[in-house]
Formats: sequence, C-alpha cells, structure tokens
Amino acid sequence: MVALTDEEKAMRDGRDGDAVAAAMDLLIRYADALGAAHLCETRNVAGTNTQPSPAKTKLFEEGGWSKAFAVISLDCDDDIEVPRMKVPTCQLQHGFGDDALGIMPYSERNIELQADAESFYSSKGVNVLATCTPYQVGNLPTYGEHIAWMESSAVVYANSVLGARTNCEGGASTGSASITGRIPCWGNHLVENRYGSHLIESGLRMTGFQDWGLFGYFVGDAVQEARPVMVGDLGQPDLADLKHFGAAAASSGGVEMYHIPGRTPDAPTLEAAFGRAAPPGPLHYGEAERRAIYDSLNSIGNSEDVDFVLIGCPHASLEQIGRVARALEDRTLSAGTELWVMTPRALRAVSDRNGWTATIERAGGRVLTDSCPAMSRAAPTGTKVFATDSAKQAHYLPAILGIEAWFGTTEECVDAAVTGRWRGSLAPAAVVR
Amino acid sequence: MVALTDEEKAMRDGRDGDAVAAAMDLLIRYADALGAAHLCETRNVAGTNTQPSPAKTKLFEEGGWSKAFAVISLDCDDDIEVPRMKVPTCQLQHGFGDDALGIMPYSERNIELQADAESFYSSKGVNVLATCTPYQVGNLPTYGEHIAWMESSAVVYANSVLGARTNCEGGASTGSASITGRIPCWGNHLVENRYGSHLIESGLRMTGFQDWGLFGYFVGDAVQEARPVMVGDLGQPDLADLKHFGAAAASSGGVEMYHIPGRTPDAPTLEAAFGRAAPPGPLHYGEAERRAIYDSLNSIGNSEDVDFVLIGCPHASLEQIGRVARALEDRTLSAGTELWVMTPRALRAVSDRNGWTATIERAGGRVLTDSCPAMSRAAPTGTKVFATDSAKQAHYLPAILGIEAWFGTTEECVDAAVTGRWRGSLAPAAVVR
Amino acid sequence: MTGAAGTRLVLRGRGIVPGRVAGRALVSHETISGWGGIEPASGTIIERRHELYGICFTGKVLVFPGAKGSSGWSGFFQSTRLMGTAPLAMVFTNLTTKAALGAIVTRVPTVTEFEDDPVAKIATGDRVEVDADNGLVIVYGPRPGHPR
Amino acid sequence: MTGAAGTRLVLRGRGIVPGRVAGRALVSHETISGWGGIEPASGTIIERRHELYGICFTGKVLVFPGAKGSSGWSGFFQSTRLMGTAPLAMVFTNLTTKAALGAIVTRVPTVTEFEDDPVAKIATGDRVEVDADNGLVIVYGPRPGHPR
Ligand code: F3S
Ligand code: F3S
Repeated sequence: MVALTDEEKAMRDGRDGDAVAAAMDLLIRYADALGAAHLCETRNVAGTNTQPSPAKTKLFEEGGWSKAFAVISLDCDDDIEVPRMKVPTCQLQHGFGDDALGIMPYSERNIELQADAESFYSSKGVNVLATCTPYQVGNLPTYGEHIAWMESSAVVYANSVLGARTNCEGGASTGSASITGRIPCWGNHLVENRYGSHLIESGLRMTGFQDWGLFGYFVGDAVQEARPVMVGDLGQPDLADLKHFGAAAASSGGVEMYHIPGRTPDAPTLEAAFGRAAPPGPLHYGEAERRAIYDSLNSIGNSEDVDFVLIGCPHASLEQIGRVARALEDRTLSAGTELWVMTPRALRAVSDRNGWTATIERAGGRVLTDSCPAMSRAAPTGTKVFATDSAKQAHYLPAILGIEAWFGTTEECVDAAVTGRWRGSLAPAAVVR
Repeated sequence: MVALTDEEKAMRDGRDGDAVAAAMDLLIRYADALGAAHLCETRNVAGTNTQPSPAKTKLFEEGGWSKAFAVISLDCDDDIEVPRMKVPTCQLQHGFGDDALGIMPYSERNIELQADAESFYSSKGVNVLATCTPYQVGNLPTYGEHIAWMESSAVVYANSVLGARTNCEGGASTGSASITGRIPCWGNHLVENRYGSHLIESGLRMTGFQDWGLFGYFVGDAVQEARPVMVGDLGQPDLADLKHFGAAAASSGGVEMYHIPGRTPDAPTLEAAFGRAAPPGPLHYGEAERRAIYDSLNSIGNSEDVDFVLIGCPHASLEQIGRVARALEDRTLSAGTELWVMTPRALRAVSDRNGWTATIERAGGRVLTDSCPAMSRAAPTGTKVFATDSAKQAHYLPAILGIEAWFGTTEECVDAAVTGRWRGSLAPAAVVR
Repeated sequence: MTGAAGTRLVLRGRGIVPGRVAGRALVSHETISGWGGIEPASGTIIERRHELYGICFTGKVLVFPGAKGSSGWSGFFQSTRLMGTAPLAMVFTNLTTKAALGAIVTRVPTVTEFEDDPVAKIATGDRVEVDADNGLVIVYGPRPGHPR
Repeated sequence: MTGAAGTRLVLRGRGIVPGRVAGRALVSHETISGWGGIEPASGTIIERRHELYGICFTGKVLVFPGAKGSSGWSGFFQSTRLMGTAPLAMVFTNLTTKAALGAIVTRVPTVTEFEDDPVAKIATGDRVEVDADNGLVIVYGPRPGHPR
C-alpha cells in the first residue's frame, strides 16, 4: 500500500473538494497497482484533455466538460466541479484546429468541440501549448525534476535528454496530477530504475537527422521497453536529432529512457550508464542493420507517385522549418502533391517572422499546428502515397490511414513534393574504421 | 599558436570567400589571445547583430548592413559580401520593436533601423528569436554540445542547467562563428575548467522564485567569475527559478557556470562537482546573508510611489506570465502606474492563446517582446521609481536610467502596480534545522 | 473453486484491479498498442501486422505480454469501456504504467506479475476464471478435461 | 629601453594585441562593465558605485583587474574605437573571453597574464609604456624619480 503524507491524506479525505479527493483516489489505486511506495510531488504536468474522441463527445453531451474531465481525467463518475489546476499543467498536441478547415477531410464539428474544450481548460489555468514537443516552447523541466508527462516522444526526450523524471503517463494520471501535484513515485522516478539495461555498439557515425531516426528505430526494435545505452563514434546530435531518435525508439519499441555516454546528462561515461552493474554483451549496429531498417520503413511504398509529404513528427524544430524553407526557395510543388510542416504554434510565430512560412506557402506548402495527420487521422483528401522524414510518422500513418509510405531525408521529401515522384535512396553509411 | 585543421586553413586562406577568411582571421587572433590550443566545431550560435547603436548606425550609413557586419561582427574593414550563415544562428534580444511605438521615449528611427537590419539578417538565414532566453523558444542545445552564445544570463543557463558548453562570447566571435562553424576551444569548452571552485552551503530552503534570485545575487557577489557549487536542502528549482538564479549570479558577479549537485547535469554529487579536487571550505548562506542581499537590492528605493513595474528579466516564462495574469484577474492598475511583462514573441503567441495577454491588458498592463527597459534604455516617460521581481533588472536599470528601484516578489510587484504603492517586505526565510 | 472438475492450471500473480469473472481467453503473443493498435468503437485490434489483426476482444479475457506504443494506451482502453466494447478482464505479463493505468480505467478485473508467464500457459479459447481479488487466474482449458 | 632614466618597474606578461604605445595610466581596482558600465560616446565610466564613476578613459592606458557583466563588453569597447573614445592601451590581470575579445576589437596594444598584478603595481597618473609585442609594461612613475 502506498504511504501517504498528512497532506495527501487530507486531499484524499476531501479537504480540497470532491475533484481533488477523486484524483487522490485514482492516484492511490494506480500507485497500488504499480506497487509504488509513495507519491512524488510534481510541479510540471503535461496531458491531453481537449482532443475530440467519440467517447469524449458522448460525455460532453451528457454533462459538459466537467463530466468529460471527471470520467476521462479522474476516472470518476460523480458530478464534480473542476477546480483550477493546482500545478503548472500544459496541454499537449490535440486534434487539428482552424488551420485544417477545408484543406482535409476533418470534421468541422471536431474543430468546434476542441475550441470549446480549449476555452474551458484555459479558464481552469491549463497552458495550451498544443504540441508533442513542450520542451521546444518553454516547458523545460530541470535536471532531476519529477514531472508527469504523456506523449511517448516527449517522455523519452524529458528522461533521456533533459534528465527529468517521468513515466509514460496517461490521461487519468495526468488529470489527477494536475489538481493534486502528485504522481506515483515508481519506475523512471527512481534512480535505480534509470540505469541502462542493453548495450548497443554502433560501427557507424550518424551523418544527420535521417541516420538518427534509423538508429532510433533499430534500437527500439531491438530492446522494446528496455533502457539502451548507445556507444561508438556517433557524432554530436542536436535537438532535432535526439527528438527524432527518441520518437523512433519509442515507436518501434517502447523506449522511455536511454543513455548516450557523454551526450546525455545521466551518463557522463559508459560505467555511469550502467550504475553498479557490468555492461552486458553488446548488440551491433552496422551497415546491414541500417539497411534493413531503411528497407523495412520503405516496405510499405509501392507507387512512386507521391501525393503528400509530411515534415515535423515530432513537431518540427525551427532549424527543420528553416531547412524546408531553404529547400523550397524559388520552387513550386507538383500540382498533385501537398506538403505540410507540423510545428507548435509558438514556433510558427517565429517561422512567420523569419519569412520561412511565406517561402513555404509561396511554393504551395503549408505550415500547420496543434496536431498531425496520425493524431487526427486526416491527410489531404485522396492521399494514397505519402513521404516523410520521420520514422515515427512512417511507422504509424500507413496503419492509421491505410496509405503507402516512403521514408527519406528532408531534402528527398521536399524533392518528392516538387516533382511528385519519390526518388529517395539510402546514402552510404559513415563506417567508423 | 592555435592549431588549425586543413578545413580551417582553407577557410582562412580564402577558399570560401573574403568574409569567411576575415572570420577565421578574427577567430585565430582571439584563440591566440586566449591561448586556445584549437577551435571547436559548433552548430549553434546565438548573437546580436540587429540592435541599433550609434556606432552601428554610423557604419550602416557608410556602407549598409554589410559594412556593419564586417566591422562589428568580423572586426574587418574591407568591403565584403555577407554570406548565408553556415550554421544555425539565432538572434538574441535586441532593441524594442513596433510594440514600443508611442508608449515610451524610444526613437522611431531605431525601430525602423532595427526592422531593416532584421530583414537583412533574415535573408542571410539568421533565426530571429529576439530574446535573451533562446532555450525557452526552441534553441535547446544538447548535453555536452559546443555552442557559441552571447548574453550572460543565457550562457550561465546553457552551461549549468543544460550542460552545453560555451564561453561568454561577444559580437565579433559569434559573428565569426556563424559563418565558419568554429569557436576557440577554451575555458568552459574543456571539462577540466568546468569543475566547481567554491562551495556555498545554504542553511535556507528556497521558498520560491524570489529566494532563488536573492541566493543567486549573493553567490555572484561572493565568487565573482568563479564556479560555485551550492549545497543544502534547497528544494526543487524549476526553469524560472534557475533562469532567475543564474541571471542574478551573472549580474552581481560574472558566473558562467555553477553546479547544484543532483539538480544540474554536470554534478550528480558534490564530489563530481569538484572533479578530482577536494571541496574547499564552505561559504555560508543564511538568514543574515539573505537579508543583507535583500536590503542591498532595495537600497536604491526611497519613494514608495511606484510608476512602473517590470516583470520578465530574463524574459518571462509561460508560468510567470500566467502568474501575473492570475494576480491581475478583475483588477485595474493604478492610474499612474505602468506594468510591463517582457517575453519572447513566440511565448507571447501562447500567452495570447491562453487569454493571459487579454487579462493583463484588461487591467491596463502590457505584454511586450524583443527587448527590455535596460537593454533599450527606455522606460515609460517620467518613470522615477520602478519595481521588479528580477534581481538582474534591479541591478542594472537604476544605473542605466537613473531611477529608483524596489525588488520584491511577483505578487508584491503586481500589488504595487494596482495600488501605485510599494508595500513589499521580505518574508521569513525557511531555515533548515 | 480451484479444486473444481476440469481445473487445468492455477496461475498465481497479483491482482491490480479487483473483481472476479469467468470467460474465454483471447491470447496475444505480441504486445498491444492503444493508439494505432485498437479501435475502441468496435473493440478490435487494427494494427496491420499484428497476429490478432481484425479480431474483437470485447467480452474476452485479454491475455497479452504488455502494453506498447503511445501514452494514449489507457485512454484508448478507457474508451472501450465507455463505448461498451471492453474486454471482460485483463491478464498480462509485464507491468508498466500504461498497462496498469489502462486496466484501472477500463475497470475490469486484472492480474499481472505472475510466477509463470500467462501468455505461454493460456491459449485462445481457453475458459478462464480471473480472480483478481486473490491474484489468481484459473485456466480450465478449451473444454473441461480436453488435453492441450 | 628598459634601462632608460626614470624606469621604475618592468612588468612581464603576455601581449595579446600587438603594438607599442606610451601614455598615462588610469587604474581601476574594480572590474569594469561594458553594458551599464561605460558610455562609448564619451569614453567614460558610468557605473554609479564604481570608483572611477564619471572618469574618462580616452587616450589613457587603462589598467584594471578584468571585465565583468554582460557579454556586450567587447561590443561596448569596440564602439569606443568607432566613436574615437578608446583607451590608448589595455593592461589587465584576469584573462577572460570578454576582455580578450574586447581588447582585440578595440585594436589597442594589450598585455595580460602578468607575473605581478599590474593593478597593485601601477597608479593612476603613472607614465607607462605598453610594449605588447614583447609582453612588457614599463612603469615610469608619475614623474621620473618621484618616490611613490
Ligand atoms: S503528435 Fe507529434 S510525435 Fe508525431 S505522431 Fe504527431 S507529430
Ligand atoms: S535582455 Fe533579458 S536578461 Fe534581463 S536585462 Fe533585458 S530582460
């Protein structure tokens, strides 16, 4: 049984109202299911309440957003009043917003419902970031900070790259955390569970963004939910590289935490990555493994006529938008092809200011926000074949929409948008001798 | 003499044009002055080229922005053509923009000149973030990444909180880095220079944002340019706390790097913070020291009639804006008092969406971007007494504008804006027994 | 009850959502995704390369190694409850936050942390009783006495 | 030259911006800020609590412990060059990126990394020769032979 502080008992017993009591009840059931010894305090919650779903719509129609919050975010059937968020709580990606109207088969009713939900949650103090990359827009937990986040690609970034501590939370646990400031202290919150479990030895140097995505997809497939430690002469990753790597590893497997000694903060050295345990025998990543992952990500593509290009999964960094804009300067998209760049609305404001949005739109592309095709299950009408530079989107979108996929570099994707044809191929690996 | 790679020699010898050759020449002179053995590669540069100054205006009038870039950013008197940035380069805070027009004594000509400079630099690929907190808006270097940043508050954050590596660079070094991707590998770039030099033992728990600012101001004053290591039962800082702490330490001293064992990534433990050296005898931070810093920051205030309140130095986090909005709900500023919240334009977009900007404006306050009163030497006309929750702004603004200052909590500042009176006082310290 | 006729096997684990139910097992040897993995409206597995692609789990005792994929897992299974398509019970091997929270909000009896791997011991179609109050899963086999 | 009449002291350091000049010293015992510390248009120290508050350094050999404050340091001193208000030379104790880059872009002979601290050895008004080509600062005193 989870041990509670006096403060936590008071919340459970109703001192702060029914909603807080229900939240504590859910957290206690959840902590007990996990076998957590106690709860951690948190001041940083990232969840998703606003995205439309049939179940949510039904609840809203029954009893408004309070009802939807009670059931979905607290697992509570009572009529409760939703209090203000107790701790800073942000909204992650949700469904498409206004900018989607009329450009894809996405329901106007969903857009309206979501806007309404957004107003409701804003009035309760939720910070609507509307992105899967809160760390790109000012929600930057500090090293060792206990946080309660959803979104697998954000969770793996927060744990591994920022050294914050979170499990892969869900709607009810983040909802309950937001009004109590508590989350079960289990799993990734405890140092002893953060050490590496698998050693991956790369014989290749990563030559860029695509390489980091391929490597991440390999690693996730190889270790599933475990905690891989990557060594080798990998080169210096930047934000976009690690964002891409982690999202891929969280898609092909369920990686929530990894170490790259010297490049991620929890492991200055290989030894530190494994704690007191000896590193296990290594798995090798070389040319053949890289090629196999590339081929597997490209096994769903048949037709080389590309209707749709998607950049920005996880949501594009400023550098990525700048790269797309540069690649599209003085070019025009093929008549039958759409190109979308997904980014947080806050970064779209920077893209506008830098003239990147205008360059992309002049070529016929779009910079969209809040969601993505996989999340909202919507691509341009009639899309049969899509291309992306994201291993994660290539993993999910064909399954979700039943379309073909090509995976390549950012520049190959832009080329496909301009020519309407997929002409990508895997560049030679940088083998370390 | 700094050792150059073949690639660097080719740049120096003009392979990539005159501007790149001039940049290499500056970097070589600079590296030799420092005694650097070699240059590091960098893909992340943050500088400031666009802010108007009399010297810059003169150069612009002589030879356009190319001339200004050559002289100020490369220390070169030749007529050169400015190439595109070679590596991702962002623009830090500059002068006030459009949103300042007519609300303060700030020259319209400066605003025009800056907008013109901004277009020029955008066309060269500069990412105009226009903030002293690039890490809040998507420029997030990874652990161990070599970067070349200006802005002391950003430098100390990047080194200490993110574990990236940068010295406190200047206009010419960042200008040269932006078109070469190189910076002297010296100082904070080398692990052996990153260990702690001073031990600060706090007998107080930090109870919030103000406490972190007071503590930072104390630490900077005590260690000047050195590398302090803070221990004690400090509590869990969040982004805003460490942003504030570092900016204060960089203002009262010149701290570029610090450690809080377990809270900053370079030092999981006290021992790790000092490397192979034994920790030196500690300096103590207790109630008396906290009180003395508070009194010193408040020694410039005489009149309790506050004309102006400034929040957001370094530029406000979303949580800070939300706090101000909440404190201003259904209130109205005193007729004679202005309240400004400074934040990056990207976060202002989020503030707008969350309704916070509207709440603040409804009360009579403003959310402004791009700069700050100290940077642009401009406050509302007639300001005699200002109040702020930022130790850094309290340190600089009275000197720059010759006005009186009060330093307090965010809520005390908002109260001063609403009542027109300063009623702040130092809350009791949380003494750890 | 563990001594009833036709009892094949008693698996001992830990109950994490209380309750007792009996029904037919649906066994997945592969982990299950929520988002991109199931369709709550119909209670079916929709991941194209999954061994249970197209199969409906509504009213079944879902036996699986664990949860994978997006953090929406619990939300997707909660939706099955709200849409009336939930499984009857959950029996899984690996305890993770996704699976634990998912089981809780699906509100079906759930047992995990077994001494023996349930995925290896139970076959689709087996009649099983899930006694989450006592952390037991009793496997009766496809029909009483039928050899496997 | 080091043997010339009236020589008081030779300080040995490292020249980081080449050149040789002679002039009067202006000594600050406190570090100097760029932004918020000097006014380039007039070449004066403007930090209110600074020991040299209101003093002009133009044409002087500026002797100081080091640079402090904002990263605009080099830019502010570069502006003194562009506005014609620069010091004649720089002599400082602590080498940092701010001070090194500032000296370079001010383009005045500069020596640092001394065996003896120049701030302790030189007084305001001393005649000094800065020989940055050889890393030397020769201090002649306020007038030849005058005891200090
Ligand atoms: S929400 Fe983000 S991580 Fe990818 S699947 Fe959609 S862009
Ligand atoms: S630029 Fe930023 S750090 Fe403070 S002095 Fe101005 S707000």
